[in-house]
Amino acid sequence: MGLEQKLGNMGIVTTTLENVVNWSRANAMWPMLFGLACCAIEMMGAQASNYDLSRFGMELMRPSPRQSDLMIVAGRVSRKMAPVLRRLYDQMPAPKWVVSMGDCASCGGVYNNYAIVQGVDEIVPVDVYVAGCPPRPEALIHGIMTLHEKVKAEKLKEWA
Amino acid sequence: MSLQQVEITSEELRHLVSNRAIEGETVLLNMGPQHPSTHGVLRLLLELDGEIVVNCIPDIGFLHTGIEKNIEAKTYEKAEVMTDRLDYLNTMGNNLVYCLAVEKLVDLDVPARAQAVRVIFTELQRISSHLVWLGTAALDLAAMSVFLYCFRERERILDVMEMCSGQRMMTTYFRPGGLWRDLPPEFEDAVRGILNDFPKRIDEYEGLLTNNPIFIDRTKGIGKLSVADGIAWGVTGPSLRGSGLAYDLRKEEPYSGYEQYEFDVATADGGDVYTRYLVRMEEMRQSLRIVKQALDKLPSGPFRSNNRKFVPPPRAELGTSMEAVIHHFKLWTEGFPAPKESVYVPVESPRGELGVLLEGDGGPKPYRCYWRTPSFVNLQVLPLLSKGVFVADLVAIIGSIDIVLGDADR
Amino acid sequence: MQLDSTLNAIVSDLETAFGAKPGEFRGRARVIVAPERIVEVARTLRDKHGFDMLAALSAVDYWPQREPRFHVVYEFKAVAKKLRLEIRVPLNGDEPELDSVTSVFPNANWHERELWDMFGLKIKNHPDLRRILMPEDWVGHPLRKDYPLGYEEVQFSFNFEDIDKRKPRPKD
Amino acid sequence: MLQDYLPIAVLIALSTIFAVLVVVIGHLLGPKRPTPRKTAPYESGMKPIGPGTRRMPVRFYLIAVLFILFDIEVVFFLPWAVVFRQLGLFGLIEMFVFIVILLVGYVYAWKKGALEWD
Repeated sequence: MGLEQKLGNMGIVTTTLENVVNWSRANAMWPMLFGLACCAIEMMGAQASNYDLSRFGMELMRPSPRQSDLMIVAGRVSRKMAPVLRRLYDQMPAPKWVVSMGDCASCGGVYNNYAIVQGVDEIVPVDVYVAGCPPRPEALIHGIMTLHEKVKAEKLKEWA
Repeated sequence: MSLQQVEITSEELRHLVSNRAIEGETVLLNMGPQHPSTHGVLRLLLELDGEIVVNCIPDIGFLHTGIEKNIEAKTYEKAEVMTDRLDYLNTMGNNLVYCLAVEKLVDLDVPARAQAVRVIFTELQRISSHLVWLGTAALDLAAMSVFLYCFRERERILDVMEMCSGQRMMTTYFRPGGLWRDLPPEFEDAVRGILNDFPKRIDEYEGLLTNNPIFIDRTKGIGKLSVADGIAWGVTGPSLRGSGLAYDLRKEEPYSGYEQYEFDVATADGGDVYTRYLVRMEEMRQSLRIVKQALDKLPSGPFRSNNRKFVPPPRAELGTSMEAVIHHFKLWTEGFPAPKESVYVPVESPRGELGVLLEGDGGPKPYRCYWRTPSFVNLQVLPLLSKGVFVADLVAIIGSIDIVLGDADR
Repeated sequence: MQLDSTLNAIVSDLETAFGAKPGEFRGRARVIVAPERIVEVARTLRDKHGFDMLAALSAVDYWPQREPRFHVVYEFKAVAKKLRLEIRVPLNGDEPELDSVTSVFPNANWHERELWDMFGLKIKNHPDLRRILMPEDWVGHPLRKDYPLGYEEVQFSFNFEDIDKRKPRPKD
Repeated sequence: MLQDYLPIAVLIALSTIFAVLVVVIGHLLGPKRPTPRKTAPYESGMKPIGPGTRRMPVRFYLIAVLFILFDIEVVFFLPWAVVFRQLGLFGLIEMFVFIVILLVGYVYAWKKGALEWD
């Protein structure tokens, strides 16, 4: 936030503020409704009643990038989809994170050919890779929990 | 006078869009790849006059994975992994049609038990695919609770699949010549549990939606598809059966032992979104009937043919017989050669006719494997159905023709 | 699919009318038709013989073999009579031409766009011949046999560094 | 008599102050980095065709006006419903007349086809 830049590091005050801000960011992270392929069905399974992503503050899957903080790339990204994915990432507001769900998004997975981008980290900076083809809903939730740890350890300056 | 010059992004679209759009009277809008109700990455270039859809140009290819090219680079047994990800709601159906094509190409026999288990799993997969369709289609029409109910039920079917093949969705459980492994002992009562719970569940969904006035207003008389148009445009599956034609490949060209089970083909005439919904709900009940009959008459016996030229021997034999080791080694390293022949095998997937044109060239790798996928063909009807319709109804129509983009883009 | 009686009659009728050669090609009964006669064959099949659905339309590339390099495969289905017929059209050379059957079967529109996109077969008088599966500015036709698979070397520990240098990074 | 309206005044003041405070602090302190790609209009991931703010047909405006009109009518119901008991028959007739007047307007709009879309 701008306040820290002006006041600099004030020990107790800013760290507690940092914890509060990171805690609120981690626990109210709205994913973007961005299902591509088979992993999207497992993501919907994770969102639905059995595995229930809303226990982790992800009640809403916001379709528009303006209101979402987390982009879960669920599925294989083809060459034709790459610029769309990059534009959606750019249109998301500042504190944003990317979870690349599934092998196809993380490294091209089963498809090593002309049509698939070999790993989404060629297009967008990825925070957490979730392995599996498709990863079980528990694996996705585990990936999201690791993302929460990462967010809780972030410094405010990163997004300031 | 031209209100304002609308600059069309790609020049080729100019002849597709009416000149009202170019003068700026109608709005050109992308209902694009990232949209909550396009059931995947389908892009529709809509020409809107206010809320009315004047013209709708589908643009697919955002999920093109080059599966057909990749299959040509793998041996017959290994290429089956590719087939799971095509229509990711009907993975068992893709495996089935690929195995049937390979078996027809190398004319490999399949034991009766394997055929019956294949029928059971394909029908269970059909129910789970219809559940996902029902969930998302009702979600598009704002029936949130149906989505949660459907996925709760679907988990039970995924548990059965995981119990047998170890994977919830991408099972690759069928192999050319039969099954990968035999059924575990708990399979029987797990499927029995599903069989006597599901009819009540389907009544629950029908209670929620069938006589719901809002649902009826949103779906009745919208997206009319006549039988003649359906056949001319090659539409198959529930979308065509919703228009009143009882055309079901499981009855027309029975495969994998379907002729032993009696079930009736769910049809309803009217051809709009509502009848397609009724057809799919009825189809779920029929699938339950088939699974019940197949489970009652499940024959015992080998689960995979022991034709050593194509089917690797069971591991127990490797310790004892030398030929088994030779077969095992040859099959897993190089694969079995297929004759220079081509076969076309159509199968009834939850979306329509799913066909594989498989061509061998004497080598261990498929020379050409063309997938005739129903979503690719059924999607062509969208512009025809969506002339002069509200945008909200277009959402209902997309939901009713039940497209899966992995299926359409291959 | 052996030729049963009704199919025999249809095939022989095609043979007399359009010089189509029924042939055992790779173990299956099918009809080979010359490229310029395909539209009339499709029309008579639909009107005269009741093949009212074009189930599938695709192509096969026999690359080193120059003379008929491509085979365009038409799968016709008579819904009422429960009959299936496969028609193959051999095309020569690298940039072959083919007439479009969208006038007879409207659902051939996307199939033929896919033929152009994947095999580079130019389809004459097609309503709007654009790429359907690949991006608009893609070069080359992927499903041709001489088109590489686009295989990227897999990153293991021994070749991690030099691949890491070449790996494209997201530019902010 | 004015005393018992004090809590409502305090409530209104606090809520407006809080709302204004949040917006102003967010505006002042929040980092603003408008890149051209971020501020481009969002059209489900594709390059937008034409400008973001385009000419909208007049029917949208017509529907909006009709909605506001009948929404205000409902707003007048609320205070009436609170004191409905004390007003007795007079209140009922008064509100009935009010509703009939607006009903005439509604039927007129309906017959003129303002509610039909095309």
